[in-house]
Amino acid sequence: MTDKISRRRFLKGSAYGLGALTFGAPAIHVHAQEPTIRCGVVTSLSGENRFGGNLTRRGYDLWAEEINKLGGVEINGDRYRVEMFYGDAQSRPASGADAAERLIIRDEVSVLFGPYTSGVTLAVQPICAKYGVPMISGSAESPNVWLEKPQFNFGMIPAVDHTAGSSIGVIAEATGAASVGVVGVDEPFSKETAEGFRNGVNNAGLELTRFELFPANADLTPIVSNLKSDNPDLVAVGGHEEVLINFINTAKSLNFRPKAILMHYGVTAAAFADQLGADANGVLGISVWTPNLPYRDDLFGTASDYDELSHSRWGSHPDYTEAACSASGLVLQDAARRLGKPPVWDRQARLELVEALEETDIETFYGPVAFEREGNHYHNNIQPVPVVIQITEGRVVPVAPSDAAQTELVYPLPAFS
Amino acid sequence: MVSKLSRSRFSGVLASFVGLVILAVLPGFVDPYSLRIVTGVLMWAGLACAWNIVGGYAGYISFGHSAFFGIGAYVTGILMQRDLGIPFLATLPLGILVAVGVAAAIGGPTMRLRGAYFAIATWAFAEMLMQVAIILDITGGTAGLSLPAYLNEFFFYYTMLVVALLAYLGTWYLLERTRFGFRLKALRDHEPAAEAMGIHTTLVKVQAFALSAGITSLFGSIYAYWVTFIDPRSVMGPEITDQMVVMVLLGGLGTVWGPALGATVLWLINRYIWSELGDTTIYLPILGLIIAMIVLFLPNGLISLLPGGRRGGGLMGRLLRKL
Amino acid sequence: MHADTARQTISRSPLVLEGLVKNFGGVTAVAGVDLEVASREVVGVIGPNGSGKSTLFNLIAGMLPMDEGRVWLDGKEVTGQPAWRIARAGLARTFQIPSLFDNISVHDNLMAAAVESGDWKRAPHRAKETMEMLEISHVADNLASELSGGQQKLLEFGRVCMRDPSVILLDEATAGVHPNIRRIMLEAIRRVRDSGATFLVIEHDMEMVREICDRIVVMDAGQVVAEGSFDEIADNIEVQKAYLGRQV
Amino acid sequence: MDVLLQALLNGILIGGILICLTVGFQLTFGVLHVIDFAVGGWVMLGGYAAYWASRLLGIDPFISVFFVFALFTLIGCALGPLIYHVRTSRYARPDLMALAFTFGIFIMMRGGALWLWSFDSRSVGSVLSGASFSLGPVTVPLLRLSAFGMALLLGLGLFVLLYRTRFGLAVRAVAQNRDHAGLMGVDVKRVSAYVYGIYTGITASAGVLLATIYSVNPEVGVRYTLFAFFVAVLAGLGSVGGVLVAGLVLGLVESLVGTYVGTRYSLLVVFATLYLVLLISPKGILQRGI
Repeated sequence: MTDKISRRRFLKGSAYGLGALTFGAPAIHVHAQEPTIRCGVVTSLSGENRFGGNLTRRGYDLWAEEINKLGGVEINGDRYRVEMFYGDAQSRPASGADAAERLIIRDEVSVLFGPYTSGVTLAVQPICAKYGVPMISGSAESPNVWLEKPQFNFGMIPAVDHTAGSSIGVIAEATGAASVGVVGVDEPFSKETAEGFRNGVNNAGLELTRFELFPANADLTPIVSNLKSDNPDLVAVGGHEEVLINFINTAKSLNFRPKAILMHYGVTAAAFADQLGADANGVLGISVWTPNLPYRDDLFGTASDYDELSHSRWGSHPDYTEAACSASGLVLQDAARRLGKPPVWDRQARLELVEALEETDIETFYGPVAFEREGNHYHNNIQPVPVVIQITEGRVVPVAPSDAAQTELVYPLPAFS
Repeated sequence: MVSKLSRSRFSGVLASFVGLVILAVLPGFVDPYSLRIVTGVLMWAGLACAWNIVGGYAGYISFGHSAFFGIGAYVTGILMQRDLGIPFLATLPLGILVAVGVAAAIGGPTMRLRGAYFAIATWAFAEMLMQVAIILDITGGTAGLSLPAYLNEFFFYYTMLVVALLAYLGTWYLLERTRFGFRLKALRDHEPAAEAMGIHTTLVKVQAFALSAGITSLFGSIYAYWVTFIDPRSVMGPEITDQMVVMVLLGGLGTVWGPALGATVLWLINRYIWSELGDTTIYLPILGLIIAMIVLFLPNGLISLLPGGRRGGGLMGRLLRKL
Repeated sequence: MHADTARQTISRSPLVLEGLVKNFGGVTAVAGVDLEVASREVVGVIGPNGSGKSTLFNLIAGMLPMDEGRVWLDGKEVTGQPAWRIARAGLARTFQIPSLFDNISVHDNLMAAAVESGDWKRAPHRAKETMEMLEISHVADNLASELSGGQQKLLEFGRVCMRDPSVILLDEATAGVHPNIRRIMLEAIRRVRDSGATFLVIEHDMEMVREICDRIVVMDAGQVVAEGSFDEIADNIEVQKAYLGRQV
Repeated sequence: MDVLLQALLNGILIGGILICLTVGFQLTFGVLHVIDFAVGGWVMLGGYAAYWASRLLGIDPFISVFFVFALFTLIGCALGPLIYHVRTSRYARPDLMALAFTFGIFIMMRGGALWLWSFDSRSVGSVLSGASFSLGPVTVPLLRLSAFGMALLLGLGLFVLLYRTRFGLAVRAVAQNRDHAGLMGVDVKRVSAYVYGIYTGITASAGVLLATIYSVNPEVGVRYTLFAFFVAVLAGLGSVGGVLVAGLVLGLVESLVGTYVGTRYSLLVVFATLYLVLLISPKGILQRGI
């Protein structure tokens, strides 16, 4: 341990002086007695996407803590502890790339846990390819991440084009809503969500009263007023948590209450209901995971066990992002077991690990995980079935489709309290 | 006097030579991550140099340079898409051309504004352009553009190095050794008096603006190919400009080498605390504190730490003499 | 058009002004000034504060747009042209408040003055000569902002010299300076005149006016109220009126 | 017609929000000549103060706003001398160094808020949250109306302060000419510190209202800085009256474009308007800027 720290100190300290840049010695690889599985987390801890970024980190950390309680990941009967290293992508692609290369070179991680947001993911993917380091993205929901067929990246959550569209049909079926207004923030994920909603409206043969995107910094009163004058049955909003909170506040202040409001992403995070209180009730969302699902695994137990564990660890109930990120660890665990090689993994071993990851077919508390091998969702896990949830008494409750529903979907919504 | 001059010139040449050799062989001695950081330093140093032409030499504080960075990035990004497949190096002149064209077109009317009005007008222009990039289809909108990945860190290091060196040498020659530099400094210090000397100030300002825009665009192009992914926020957002401005101010406004010093120190501090303390976000307030402290204690920029640094040109020689 | 050709055939004087008028809002600062300055002549412009002298200079130099009137430099009309074009046509000026390039050195100030005129290759040599003539060689490397008030006046005149102009407008070139600097300035003005330049000078210092001016123009309320040699002007009742007020 | 009326009202009320953001900034620019990057940071901190007051102590934002004003005025008065020091020292370009200084402060605020108060967006409830009344076909949100009221009050208050008090006289003297004011016996440093304090107080109070209308998180300040700068410059720097006009113009542009052209283009048109107005009228919309 001390060896390693002093080596890292030496490297880091020296490399920043001009002298070190000149004479910087090639690293002498001295490892601690017991090899560990070194994992890097590249995610946006700061910047505009810090919300989702920090949630992903919670998910990854929870897995690492739990597996280390058991002594680590089991490979060929031995257990190897997991060490986590972090790189803040600052919501900027270039910082994400910096972080990935730093984690791989300086911290010598063998696996990356992927970023939040597609931009950073797309900038990190080439670096993974360069060093042959597999990356498991607990939260990359933009479909364009998978279009490039990234060899080293694996996504846990079905891309949003896969989830958003189908849910509109499900809701229409459950409620009889006939007209839909779709709006979304003009930023990658939210825009794709809105487009997914639009496709869903068209596929379900519903009336699309409005499709509009708006800039991230714009005031919401114009768009809410427009929606109000259209008065569709269902309003679907693509945005991140801040915009969704602002949307509800603005709608309430303009006394606009459609029969149903559907949102994605962020409504399933505990913070949403926590911040909006009673106003959050009745909002519909899409989730690929809820604590009520009947899945389980050996590490976390059932989905509801995970929910409790995460709640006691972080003080709030997890959403599907956190769950998917924790499940990323399970996927790694499983692939490492099948790889059957103890760490440290060299490039060859990592390439074999990628193959092992491709063959993943496991069941976790998060649900079944298997990655696509071809098509537009290459390396994306599209096993999870999206369910429609509704915020009820501040909790996330599945309401559709009928086989997953726990309570009746409230429709139309009562007036704001 | 004469011997002193030639001696400082000699040591300047020697120092430059030693510096060049170090930079040339550096990739053989450091790991790829360090090289990435140094590549970043070179990029920011080059950008700071470009901004300094307008901000430091012409005295016009532009908050809109991210527009030109974005233009370069997008020209390269769009032309290198698979259906067009234009080679990287061929996109560079086109990026410069577009940036210079835009700068020349808006420079005339915009540079009639002064001080904060000019600053905010350029910022508004950059925000406008970013909105355009968000709305257009050819830019990929907010989903951005992925470029074909070229995973050769040496290529990017040496490209940045060559372009940054050319930027600095070009700026040094143009601004410290030719009439153009005198014209710029004259209009910076007193525009009516410069006009009274027969200097066509509007033309000179626009030339400086276009030159600065061209260099900025060049780095935008290289950035796009290097990072392999661009979107409106990351290449046209105000953070790019803010970084350039602060690096120049902390390095030494209106000096040739101040921006290089500011960019180097600031970017290294930035990446260092980011990597050392990046497990939590405590590094952000620390970064802010460091910037504020530099302003409080080094009002003339980091370059004032170096003897005689304020004059800029002779820095290299003086540095060497000190050793 | 006719007047134009007529004027050109009549006079090839370095500086000709015809009917210059400038209003600021409702106030008339310059109310119809005609003036012709002959080659190598030094004409002094005197008058009380607010009589329109500095505005007149700004009109000639193209720094203010004029409402009416025309200006010829060396027989070429420059009316309405931008300041830099008029400067390139052969006009140089100083400002009432020294307008140096503060953040560059004395030497560089002189160099900056020569960028648009003359032989650039010879500019360093000429800058050296100019500094010697004005006795400011010892501060060549100082920033302009570090100079004393008098030295700043000298440097501003030096910048004018570097331009090799045919017409020079001096706005209070010696106001409030040390006698020694005044002497240097005076000599320099004479030398520049002898080498072929024409001067229009705003001056409050009557000693100075007497020593260098061939002819004197008195302005009041934007108009030329008297013209003549120093002695003629000294006795003139209009001048006393202008300086002492209407009640005389 | 109904849509138009609602759009006009929305625009005016957005204008009110922009005015709240900018009024204090305008005052401090007029006196200190500092382009304060941290303006959005003060808004953000004010919002957080209201959030914690509401969350921990159960105080409604409409009450805590007074405490927030007092608290941030004190903070501003404490920080003011430092800004003044940077702005008036013998630096090569003190105005720019002051800008860099506030830039550093702003990064500290953002980073500090993120580090201390975590990453999520906070919504601040108040008695008026969600309340509205109908005026014919138009729905008037009370919170936004109160922000508009605050904008008017701030404008009026500043007018009274500047033109009807001794302190205002001193402020105007300093704004006219720092050196002359000093010679006339005005304690320039103290006046500047107070002005900075008033500015931070006003801006943080605006932050309280904005947090109730929208929400607050560590990154919101960036957006508010942008809009405060833009409104201030459109108004003509230092012109408090111009802020009222400029805020309303930008608010109406955003709302009308959003309603009739498409929200996607609203900010594009807002920024284009700003840019073009500046080209035509270089000292701000009323030509009264310094």
